[in-house]
Amino acid sequence: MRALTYAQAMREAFAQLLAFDPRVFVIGQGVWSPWYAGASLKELEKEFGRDRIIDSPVSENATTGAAIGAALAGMRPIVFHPRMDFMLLAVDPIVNQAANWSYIFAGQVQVPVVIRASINRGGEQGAQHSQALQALFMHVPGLKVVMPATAYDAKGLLIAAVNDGNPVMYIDDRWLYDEPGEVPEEMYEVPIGSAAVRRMGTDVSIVATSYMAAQAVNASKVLERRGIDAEVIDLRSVSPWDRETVLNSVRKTGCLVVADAAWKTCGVTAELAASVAEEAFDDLKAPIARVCLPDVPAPTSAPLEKAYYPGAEEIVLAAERVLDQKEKRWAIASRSLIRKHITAH
Amino acid sequence: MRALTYAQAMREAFAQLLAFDPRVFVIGQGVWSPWYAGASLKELEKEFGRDRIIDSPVSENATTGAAIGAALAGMRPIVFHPRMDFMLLAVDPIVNQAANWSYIFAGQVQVPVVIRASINRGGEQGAQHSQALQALFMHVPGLKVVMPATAYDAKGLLIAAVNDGNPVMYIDDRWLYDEPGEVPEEMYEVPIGSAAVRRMGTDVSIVATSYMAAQAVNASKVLERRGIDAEVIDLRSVSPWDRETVLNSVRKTGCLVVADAAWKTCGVTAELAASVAEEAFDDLKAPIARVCLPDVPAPTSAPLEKAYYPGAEEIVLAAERVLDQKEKRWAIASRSLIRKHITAH
Amino acid sequence: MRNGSKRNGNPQETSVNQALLWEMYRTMMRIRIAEESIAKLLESEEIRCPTHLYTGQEAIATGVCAALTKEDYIFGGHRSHGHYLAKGGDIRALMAELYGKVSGCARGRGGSMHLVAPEVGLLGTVPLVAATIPIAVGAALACKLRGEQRVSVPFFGDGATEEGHFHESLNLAALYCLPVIFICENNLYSSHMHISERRVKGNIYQFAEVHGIHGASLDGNDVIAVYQAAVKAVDRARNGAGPTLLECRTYRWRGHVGPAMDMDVGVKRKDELKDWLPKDPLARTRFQLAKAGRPQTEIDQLEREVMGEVQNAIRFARESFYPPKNDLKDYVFVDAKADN
Amino acid sequence: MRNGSKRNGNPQETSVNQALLWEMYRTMMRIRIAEESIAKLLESEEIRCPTHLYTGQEAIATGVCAALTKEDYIFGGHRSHGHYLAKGGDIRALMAELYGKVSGCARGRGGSMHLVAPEVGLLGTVPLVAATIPIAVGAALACKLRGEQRVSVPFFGDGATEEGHFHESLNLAALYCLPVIFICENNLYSSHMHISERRVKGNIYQFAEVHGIHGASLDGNDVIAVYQAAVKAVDRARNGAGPTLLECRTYRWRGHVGPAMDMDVGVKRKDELKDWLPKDPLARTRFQLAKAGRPQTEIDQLEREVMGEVQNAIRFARESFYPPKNDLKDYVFVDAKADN
Ligand SMILES: Cc1ncc(C[n+]2csc(CCOP(=O)(O)OP(=O)(O)O)c2C)c(N)n1
Ligand SMILES: Cc1ncc(C[n+]2csc(CCOP(=O)(O)OP(=O)(O)O)c2C)c(N)n1
Ligand SMILES: [Mg+2]
Ligand SMILES: [Mg+2]
Repeated sequence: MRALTYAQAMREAFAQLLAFDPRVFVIGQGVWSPWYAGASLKELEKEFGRDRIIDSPVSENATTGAAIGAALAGMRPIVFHPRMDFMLLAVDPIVNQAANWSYIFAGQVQVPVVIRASINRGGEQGAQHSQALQALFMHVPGLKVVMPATAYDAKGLLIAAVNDGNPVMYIDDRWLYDEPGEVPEEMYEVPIGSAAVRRMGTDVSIVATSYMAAQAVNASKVLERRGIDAEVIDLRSVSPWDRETVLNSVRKTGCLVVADAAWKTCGVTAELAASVAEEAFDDLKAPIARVCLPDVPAPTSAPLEKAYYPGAEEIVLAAERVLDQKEKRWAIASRSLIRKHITAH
Repeated sequence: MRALTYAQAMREAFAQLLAFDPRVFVIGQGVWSPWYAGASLKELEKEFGRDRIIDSPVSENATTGAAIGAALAGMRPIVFHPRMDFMLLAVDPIVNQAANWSYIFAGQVQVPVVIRASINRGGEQGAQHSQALQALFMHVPGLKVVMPATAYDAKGLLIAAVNDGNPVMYIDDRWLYDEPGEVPEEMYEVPIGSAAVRRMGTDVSIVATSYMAAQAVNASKVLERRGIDAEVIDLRSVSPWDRETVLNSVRKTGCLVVADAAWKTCGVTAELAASVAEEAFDDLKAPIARVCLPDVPAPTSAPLEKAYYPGAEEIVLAAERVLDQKEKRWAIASRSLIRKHITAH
Repeated sequence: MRNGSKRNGNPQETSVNQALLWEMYRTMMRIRIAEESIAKLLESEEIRCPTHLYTGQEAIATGVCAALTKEDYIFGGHRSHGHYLAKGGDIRALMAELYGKVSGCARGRGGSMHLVAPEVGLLGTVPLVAATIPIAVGAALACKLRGEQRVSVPFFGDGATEEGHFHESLNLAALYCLPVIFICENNLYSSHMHISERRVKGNIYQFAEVHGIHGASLDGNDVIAVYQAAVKAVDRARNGAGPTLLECRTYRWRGHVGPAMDMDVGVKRKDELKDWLPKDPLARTRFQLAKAGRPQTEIDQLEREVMGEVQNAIRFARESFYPPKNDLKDYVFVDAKADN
Repeated sequence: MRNGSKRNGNPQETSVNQALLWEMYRTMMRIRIAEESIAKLLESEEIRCPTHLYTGQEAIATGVCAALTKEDYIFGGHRSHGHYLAKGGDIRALMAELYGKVSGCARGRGGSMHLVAPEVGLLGTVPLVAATIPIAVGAALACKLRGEQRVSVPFFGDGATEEGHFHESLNLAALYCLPVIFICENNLYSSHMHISERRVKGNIYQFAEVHGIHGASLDGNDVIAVYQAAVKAVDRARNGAGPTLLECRTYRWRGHVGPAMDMDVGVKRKDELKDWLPKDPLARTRFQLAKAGRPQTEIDQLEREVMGEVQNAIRFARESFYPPKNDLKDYVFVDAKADN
């Protein structure tokens, strides 16, 4: 199979959707410029015309609202926000309108809109140009939220999102744009709500989103060298998320690390940890570890940035910590069992 | 001591702050109208003039931004959003600006703004006039979030918020406006970040926010009649939240119910459950129960509304469920201990 | 609503013949009697959802929708019973929705502030002020991309022009030359606030000019004037000449929300209302009809007919069922795979 | 920046004497040399934060800030080195900030897009387009509530006028008659998009009129014209006559972001740039100074002085320390209890 980068895979999905479905069009800031979208939208406007690839004024609210309106009228628009930070100006159309419309009107009017937002951080950009806000949208019923971590999923989830018929937030990460991966030429869907097991393992489950899923794979290699057999799950969709795959894994390993390169409090890791602690209570052999950003805005200065962003190393440390905790409890439990045994005699 | 209602207590805090601190002013929609704010702002404009009590055009973004700007310039503004739903148009000034300004500029410019938003639901208002969105703001570093449940706290937390010197979201609930409570006449602060133990108990901890804290007190009375001794903690602040009080309680009871009348996924209850499951792992004797709204927008029709909102009854059921789970585990553990004992002989 | 399917860009006759005036009168009467009946049901608390009545503004929805076809899209806000009825929405489904019944146009999920009638082009009314303005622009964009002759019409109040996205929307519509007709119903109030407390100038229609689109201010209580302005705007839109902003000046007779006449949300405004009652759009049309020779008996007969229809609808609503509790979680998402 | 403390509402002399022109020339030169030096440091990747250069627009920040006092507030956006320097911000702290050093004006937390100098009234520049427009309106409201003579000035681009809150802000400022002067630097581009791809009409200043406030369009490369218009606006603001919107037409010489001259973010625009280079605001002022008799030697001397100052600042930045990693979590909140 061919290898494409993550960005190229997105571009292929766009091109195929545009070629295949006349209802699809793209609207947003920077869609005519490589600066905003990297290779992910490259020259689409040359191929499909500026009528269908619309680079918009700086009006996040109205462009998002317009995409929703076009969706209500039967189109399949994809809105593009080159940074999630800018999309905060469009929270009303997304959360009040798109998310509610189907429910309010009992499914009589559907909102088949895809809202693509990029996480674009690092490079000394600072607090207002770095945010990863998936949790805000995961909190809201009526929205689906996907976060591809591989080239294959970047393509397949975009196609699934457009075909879904509901409002889908498609969140990509600029740090992944150049990652290569095998990508089929034909159109295919990656089902929304299904996670992917990237590595099978028995010692500890590592469940991660987007960029952290890629880091988790790296982390598992380090862990392997240290004799730890990690299972790595790429969540792919955060809303809905694949409870079954995650719970089955935790039931097997008894240990869980959740990694999401976003804020901790009320974030994706909070929901996963809370749900797993509830549903796999008796299987957990140690407290769940959450690998996230600190609850601090993004700084600019390079050394502060370096301290700010977690990666494979933090996942490795978290996995080891969880396993230590398990050991410790195991030791205590055995000791007490032995003690009880002795007392019993 | 005098009894005031929750709304009257807020009004008293407003009036005292306005009288005491010339930097304080109020801006927002409906501040001249009882329709929007109930008794909570009653005739303030007559007492303090329309210069300091500013009823604004329908421009949530700019009025919130203006309050932030006035705060930067040394004032102590209180913005009023009569519904959280409308405030979604002001997420950019709140999340991108107010929350970040101190960090970005290393504390050289402070943002002493209070953003008051009301949860205003029920009464067949529907999906866009019902939301309780505290979790969105709890997720964001740089914002403090308080949610008074009593008249006493309604006054004390507002005063603390204005004096705090940082951006504070003050979230009240219309369902509490007529609740009476003892309120001192003088100005006083309720410290942000400290929970209140409303009832001491040993069987199960019930931690709740705002309206659900009031419901939790009712629930504890029902539970008491059924022989269950619940500890009720009113969280009061959700960001930061009082880890110590919550963890101490759970270490004592081993059982936890968290109640928040908002969506479940990535909500306040997710963070509390995740944190407690991590930090009090060995103390928990049963899975944590979360009492929330279903992950569904608010309907209008009265019978659907009734099915939608949880109250004391749901808390009671959750507490009983948790205790059942504990019993069950206790029974299994005892059996296995006996078995081991027998085997050992 | 205009008969016939969408037209092909030929300029439309703007003169109003008696048959059309009669039809518009009937529409206004349906709105008036529905609203006034609902007011009573609000007073008796038989209807309990927050309800914003359209009494006094009937000529605007009526005149505009008379210039549209069933295929055209409209959108509304919190005060949209009139838009729903004028576009041809089923009156029984409206009443049932107010009662929260499953036979309501939104199956009891929306109440007064969330109305829908996709079968006649009403894609939704929602109460976030100004929310449907960009949405209507997007529907117009859909029409343009598909090369249709359809137009898209958002109805909104003077208050909505204070929201930034109103301005963003004018710019998008102008820039992409979209078939959208912005109908601003300036009733002088946004809730309890008079327009002079919210704006320095009384010139909403001028936002059009500065964005390079057509704009006009007109008497919103004159159904003929509204119809004629709408027809011109629709013609321009269908002919690719882009958007129009019409500021229709009017007055709501009842309070901001609920049935109160003289006082609500903290404002007394009896005097102003006294000035506006004589400008009743229905009385004006009745006068024109009488002058044109329509016998009083027919006029009275129409009123009785409409009254019967409204009473029927209320009965239907009363007799309908509430949605079953088990439906609570339905429709959060549609299963749209099917129609791909 | 104008000398002296705030004035008491007496109309200010708008004629520009040579001393003032010389000072403004020095400010422009400082901005120019700083920006062009930064361009080189961006090319060599010694500075790595996203940086939007102000070269070509110097007359605007300079002319406006010359009409202000140190007490007046200003706010900026992503392209604000010029605003920072013109208002009197310390050049060494600017350079250190670009390097991410702890001696930077934001202690290395902000980089180029987040500058601050509260000691001279710059309360912050942030890169969310249009964000500081309502914020500046709020600072003006603070001034008014306190009965001060201070004014508040947001600097923003033509792109920012596409954001709804720009329009909301104009309305608030007009309604409350606030001492705010909106400075729109129309450089024809928003990133890669020419203004004709974003608006139908080229009339940003007309948004003032429709909101009932003063507005004017002027040559943003003419520092005297900018200064004179600013002085008038400041006088009106200080005298309670409310806000002004000035659209200053100009052109940025370098790309949207980074040091590129001819091509960035996907646009080639060599030809346009060729037309604008001769309109260099510095050359124009130099010509005026020479005509007024300022000897060339002094002009050259000033340039050398400024060059030295900028080199000094760069040295300072290079030699400064990075913030310690342990500081990462500081300043999320201020402990403001103290100053209550
Ligand atoms: C975004 C938003 N902000 C505030 C409100 C509260 N609100 C409901 S109706 C209304 C007045 C709107 O006035 P106008 O647009 O003139 O419509 P009218 O009520 O006069 O028909 C307001 C402010 C809201 N529903 N949505
Ligand atoms: C809210 C928001 N949307 C989009 C962007 C991306 N962006 C950064 S600069 C810019 C162009 C702004 O153009 P203009 O206001 O004319 O300023 P100029 O760059 O010309 O100085 C854009 C769109 C942003 N920073 N903030
Ligand atoms: Mg109105
Ligand atoms: Mg520009």
